[in-house]
Amino acid sequence: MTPGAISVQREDFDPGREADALIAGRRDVGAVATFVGLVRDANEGCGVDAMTLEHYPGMTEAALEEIVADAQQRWPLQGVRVIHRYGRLETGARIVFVAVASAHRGAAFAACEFIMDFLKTRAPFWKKEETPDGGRWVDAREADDDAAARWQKKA
Amino acid sequence: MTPGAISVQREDFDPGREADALIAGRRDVGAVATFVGLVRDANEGCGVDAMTLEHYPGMTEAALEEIVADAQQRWPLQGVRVIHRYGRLETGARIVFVAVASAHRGAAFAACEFIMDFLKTRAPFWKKEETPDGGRWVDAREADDDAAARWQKKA
Amino acid sequence: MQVKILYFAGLREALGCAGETVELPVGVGNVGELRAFLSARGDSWQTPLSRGNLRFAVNQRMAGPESAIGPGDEVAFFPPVTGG
Amino acid sequence: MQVKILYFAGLREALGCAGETVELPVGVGNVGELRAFLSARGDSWQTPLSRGNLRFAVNQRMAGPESAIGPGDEVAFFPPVTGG
Repeated sequence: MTPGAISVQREDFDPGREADALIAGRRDVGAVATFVGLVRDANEGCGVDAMTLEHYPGMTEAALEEIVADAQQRWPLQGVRVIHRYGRLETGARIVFVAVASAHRGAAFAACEFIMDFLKTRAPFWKKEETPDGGRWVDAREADDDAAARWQKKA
Repeated sequence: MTPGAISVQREDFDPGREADALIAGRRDVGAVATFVGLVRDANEGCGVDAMTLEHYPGMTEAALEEIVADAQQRWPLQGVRVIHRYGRLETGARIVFVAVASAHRGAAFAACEFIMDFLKTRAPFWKKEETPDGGRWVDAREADDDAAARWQKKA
Repeated sequence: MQVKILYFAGLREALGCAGETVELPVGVGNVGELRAFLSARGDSWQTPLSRGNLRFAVNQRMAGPESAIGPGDEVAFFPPVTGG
Repeated sequence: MQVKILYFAGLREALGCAGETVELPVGVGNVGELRAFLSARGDSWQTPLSRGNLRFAVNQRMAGPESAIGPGDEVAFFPPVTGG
């Protein structure tokens, strides 16, 4: 994994610039798949004004590095970039960015989704939503466990 | 489908700006998946300096619109953007861009990959590579037909 | 009846022709029959048009050999697509 | 032996505690035993720590109730993660 592949930060990021940096000066990349996760204004029918993301400094980076290393073992990847923000984020704000470069699109798509699925279930982040009725910790979704589990079957 | 969702053009495009435009002013989008296809400097072991993309004006746009409409029927999407270039493109150049916005990541990833798979098998574009030994039309890949076919099974 | 015919990519190069408007004889009513009609022009048409993986479109929609063609239609012949 | 314990998110709020350094008695050698030891402090510890979906990490790696802990280890308790 190239240094700088993973960032855990308060600051916003520029998805276009990050994706460009991943392929700068290269002519062997055929496919770049990216994902951006954003704070939505509704979650299960209740309005959300903002959220605060808590994380576990140290473990967060280690968990993300392990997920990226797993992806690199499964697919022939030419570059990976993961950024996850923490702190208070208003609706519409970017939370997470994953970009994967590969020679072919199948590997790029699969690895990008794989990283997101495991990030959702293995990386120690917790969301607390601000609603008109107060703060509320977001419950883990069973669908996220299912999404991660399907990669096991394909292994 | 929103107007301007599909562009077939000679000019390059800015993936970051296009993805931003898709979600501008919205707070209900939770996920944006994007794909960029690039001209690689190698294809089946032979060096490629550049390629020329021929297309079928009129049918190209109609085919892309149909693919996007199919994706919108299958998944709850909040925005789709497809750009495909034609003409002469050097190695490292962007060829194609697909971006999909949705409330949840599963739909965004699936629709983005679905659109690419059908674009590869249904949209009338043809690549001719320039190699040190002359021009060579790219053969269709069976893997692309397989990629498109798997969506049928899931229907 | 008259139809507009278009040829693309490697097929266009092999035929040395990007398109033409043709008056069809009675008995040529679908894509397969049009293909046979054009192939009968001689070897330089027969060979490129006999490729097994040839694709067709009628009025800019993917079509098959059985697809009907009518007056004024636009019919296209081309190799499998390779964009993206 | 002494270990460092961390609590995160809803569990941190329920316990009113982000972390502590604890001297463990003999017999507390894995995560499950540490959980039981902390729960024995009283209802305000027992209730939050009895949640069925509680997750654990030892030295910043995901762990289970059977995972061994040793002197100087960092043990974390937290709810299922919800980032991304």
